[in-house]
Amino acid sequence: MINKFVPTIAAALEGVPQAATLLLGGFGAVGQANLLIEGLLETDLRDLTVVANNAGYGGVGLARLLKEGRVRKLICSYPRIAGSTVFEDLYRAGRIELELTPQGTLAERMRAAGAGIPAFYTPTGAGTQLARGKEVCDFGGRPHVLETALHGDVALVESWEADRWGNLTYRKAGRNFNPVCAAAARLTIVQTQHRRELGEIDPEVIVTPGIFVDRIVHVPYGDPQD
Amino acid sequence: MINKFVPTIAAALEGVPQAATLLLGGFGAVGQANLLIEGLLETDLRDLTVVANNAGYGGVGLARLLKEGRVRKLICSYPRIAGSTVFEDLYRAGRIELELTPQGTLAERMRAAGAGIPAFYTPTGAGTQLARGKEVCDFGGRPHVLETALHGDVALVESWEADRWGNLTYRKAGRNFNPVCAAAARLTIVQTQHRRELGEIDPEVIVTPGIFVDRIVHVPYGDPQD
Amino acid sequence: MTDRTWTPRTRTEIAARVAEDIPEGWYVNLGIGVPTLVADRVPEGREVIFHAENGILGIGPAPEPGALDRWLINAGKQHVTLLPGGAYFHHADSFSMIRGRHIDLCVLGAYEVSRDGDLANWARSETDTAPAVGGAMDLAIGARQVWVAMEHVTRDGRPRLVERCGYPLTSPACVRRIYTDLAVIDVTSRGFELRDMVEGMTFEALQARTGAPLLLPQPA
Amino acid sequence: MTDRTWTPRTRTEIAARVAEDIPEGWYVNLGIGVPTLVADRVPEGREVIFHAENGILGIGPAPEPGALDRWLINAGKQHVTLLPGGAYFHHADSFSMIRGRHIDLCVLGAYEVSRDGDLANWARSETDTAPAVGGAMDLAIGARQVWVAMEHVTRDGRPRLVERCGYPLTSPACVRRIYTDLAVIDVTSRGFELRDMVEGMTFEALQARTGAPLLLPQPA
Repeated sequence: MINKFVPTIAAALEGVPQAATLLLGGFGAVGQANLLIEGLLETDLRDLTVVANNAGYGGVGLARLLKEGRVRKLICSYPRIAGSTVFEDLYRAGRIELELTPQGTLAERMRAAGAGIPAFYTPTGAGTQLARGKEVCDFGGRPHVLETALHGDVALVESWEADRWGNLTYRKAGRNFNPVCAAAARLTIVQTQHRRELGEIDPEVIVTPGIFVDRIVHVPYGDPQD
Repeated sequence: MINKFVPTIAAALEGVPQAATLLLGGFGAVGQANLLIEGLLETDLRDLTVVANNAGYGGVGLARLLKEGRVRKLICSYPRIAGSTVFEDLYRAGRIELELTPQGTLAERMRAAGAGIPAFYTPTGAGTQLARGKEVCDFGGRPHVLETALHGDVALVESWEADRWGNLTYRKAGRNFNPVCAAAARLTIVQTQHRRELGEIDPEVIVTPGIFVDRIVHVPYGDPQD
Repeated sequence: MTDRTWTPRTRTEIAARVAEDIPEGWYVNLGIGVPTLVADRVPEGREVIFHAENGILGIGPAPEPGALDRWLINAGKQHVTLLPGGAYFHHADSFSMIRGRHIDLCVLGAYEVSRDGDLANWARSETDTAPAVGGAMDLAIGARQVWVAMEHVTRDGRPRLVERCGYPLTSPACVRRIYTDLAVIDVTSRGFELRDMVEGMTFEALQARTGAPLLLPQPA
Repeated sequence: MTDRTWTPRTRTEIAARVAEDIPEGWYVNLGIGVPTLVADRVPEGREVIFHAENGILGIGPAPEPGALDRWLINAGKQHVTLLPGGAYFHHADSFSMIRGRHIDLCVLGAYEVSRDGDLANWARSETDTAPAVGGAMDLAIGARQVWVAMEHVTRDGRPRLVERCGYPLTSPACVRRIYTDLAVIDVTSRGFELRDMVEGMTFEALQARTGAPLLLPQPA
C-alpha cells in the first residue's frame, strides 16, 4: 500500500543532502512550511542554497535558518524580512550570496524545471541590469532574455489537505509558490494541516496530484501569524 | 455590471475574423465545443487555421468544418477522425495543410502563448524528423528543440460551469486542452453546460479564472456521444 | 512656494483621479503605496477586478476589524477580502496572467519616468545593498497598460519626469500615463503630453517642475 | 515452425509479464495495444498509479457494462474509471508530468527497437499519408523508463529488434527493456542483453529471430 505519510518532522527530512538546493513555498506569512524549515535546524545541514520569494517572514522558518548561518546562497525576488534585518546583515558582511530574480521569472523557472523545459525566453528584465550576461533574442520585435530551469534537490511545501497518495489542496493565498515548488524538486516534502482518507478529496479539486509528492507529515500548524 | 454571457451562438461568434487561427479544446468526444464549431458553418468564414489534438471526432464539430472546406491548415498531433476519412481525403487531395506537432509540444506551445513566453526548448522530437529545420541546442548533454508560442485569434472552449465573470470549471476528462486554449487566444468563447451565479463556484475550485474568458453562451449539450 | 496658486492633490486624491479613469471590466494590478489606495476609490457600481501577484483575482475591500482572515493577503502582505466571483491560483499561473498580457492595467509607483516611458521604480542605485525587485519588472513588461502614480517632484524639488532615468530601469518604454499631485500626463511617441492639471496650475509652472518638454495634446 | 519447442506468449501473457515487473507505487503510462492490457494484470494488492495523457491519474479497471461514464476516457479514447485518490488536470500539466520526468514508466508498442535503444513506433515511412504522432515522442523522451511490449518478429518473420531502425524514429536511445512473445531483453550500453526467455526457447533460436547480437547478462 502506498503511504507517503511519515510520523515525524525528522523522518520527513531524512536524507536531505548537505549543500542541498531547497525550494520553499510561501509568500508573506502564508503557506510557509515553517515546521519543516525549522526541522533543518535539528540536523547538521549547512551550505544550503535556498530558493524563496522573500528572505523569510518574522522570526520563524527561513529567518531562523539564515540567522543560524545555514544558508550559503539565496535565490529570491524580494530579499527582505518583515521586522528583521538578518538577511541584510549577512549580505553586508559578505556571508551570503544573492541571486536576484524577478518574481514571475522565479516562478516560471521552477515551473520549467517541473515541466522538463530546460530554458525559455521571457520579456521580463530585458533592457535592465538583471539581464546582464544573459543571452537576449528578439521575438516579435521585442528583446527577450533566455532563462533556465531552476531545479531543487528538495521542496518544502505547506498544504491544507493531503491523502496517502500525496494529493494536495491549499488554502486561499497559501497556494502561491507551493504547487510550483512541489513539481520542481527531486524530493518533495509536505507539512499538512489536515489528513484525508484516499478519495475524500474531490479529484476535480486536487491542486497538486500525488505524483509530485514524496513525503507528508501531518502537523496541524494553525493560522499564519504575523 | 460585467456580464460575459451572450444569448446566442451567433452572438458568441460575432467578429471572428476571416482566415482566423482557432484553438479548439477537446480530446476524443469529450470537451468539444461542438455547437460553437458548428456555428461557424452559419457564417461565411473560410481559410481557417485550426489547432486541435485530433482532426475531430465522429461526424460533428471539426469533422463538419473540414468536410465543408472551411479549413486551410490543421496544427495537430493526431490527424485522425474516428469513423471518418474526411481529413485523409482532403490531405491526399492536397486541399489542406498539416503541421504535425507532438501532443505535449502542442499543449506547451499554447501554454507558452498564454504565459507570454515566445519560445522554449524541449527535448521532445529531438533527433527525429519533426525537429527538421528547427534550432537545436544542448542542455545537460541532451539535444533540445526550440519551439515557439502558438497563439490563437479565437479559442472555442467547452466548460461544465460558468459565471458572469467568466470563471469556469470542467468535467473529468473534459478539462484536457480547454484551459490551455482559453488562455492562449485573443478572443475566448465558451459554451457551458451550466450557468452559475457569481460566487456560487468555490474560488478554490475554479480552473479557468474569468480573466481568460471573453464570451459565454449557455447551451446545455448533454453527455459526449461517440 | 507659498505664493503658489494651486493645491496639489493628496495621495488619496491622486488615487481617486486614477480610479476615475479605469473602465468597468478591466483586470487591474495595483502596486504598493498610492496605487493600493486606488481600489477603494473606484466609483460606486463600476465593476473592476483586482489581481494580486500571489494568486488572487477579485480582491474586495479591506476586512472589517475583527473579521481578518489570516490566509488572505495581497502582494503587499496586507490582509484583504475576496469578492464573490474571485479565484485562487498559483504563482506561475498568476505571472502567466501578467506576462501573457491578460492584465489590462497595472498602476505602479515610481522614482522616475523618462519621456520615452522608461520606468525606474525598484532600485536607487546600481550597487544597492541587497537589491529587491519583486514583481515590478514582470508587471512593467506584462500589463497591457502601465500607469504611474507618484509625486511630481522629489522631496527636495527635483523632477521625477525626466529626459533619461538616472536610477536603474525596471523596464524601458513601458509607461503609458502618469498621475501626479499636479497633473495627468500621457507618454506618447512625441514625449510627455499634458492631459490635465490641478486647478490653478499653469503650463509654465508645471513645465518648470518637469525634467523634459511638456507638450499640449494634439487636436484629435 | 511446427517443430518449435516453445509456446510464444499471447498478447495477454506479454502484458502479464510486464505487469509482474512493475513495483508498487510507480506512476505508469500505458500506450495503446498490448500495453493497455497491462493495467488489469497488476498482481492483486499492489498499488500502481496509471496516468493518461488527457489529464488523469489513478485510472481504475474498465467500467461495468451499463455503468459507463461518457466524461471519462483514456488517451486511447476508451471509457475508463477513476480510483479513489485519482485526480484530473489539464493537458499542459499532464505533459509536464511526462516531459518533466515524473512518470516512472511508460510501456509502449513499437515497430522496431535498435540495440542503442532507438524507438520507432509512430510512422511506417517518411512520407506517410497524414502522419500522426500523438504523445509518443513526449512519452519516449520523458518517462524515466521506457519499456516496449511487442511481437518479437513481424508478421512476415523479420526481426523487430534491429541494429538500426528502418522506420522514422520516435526518439533515439530511450528504450530500457523489451517484452516480446518470446523473451525479455534489456537494452544496455553493450546492446541487447537477454533477461529471460519463454520455456523451451533456446538462445540460438532467439538469436536467429533477433536482428542484432544477443548478449548473456553480465554476472552481477
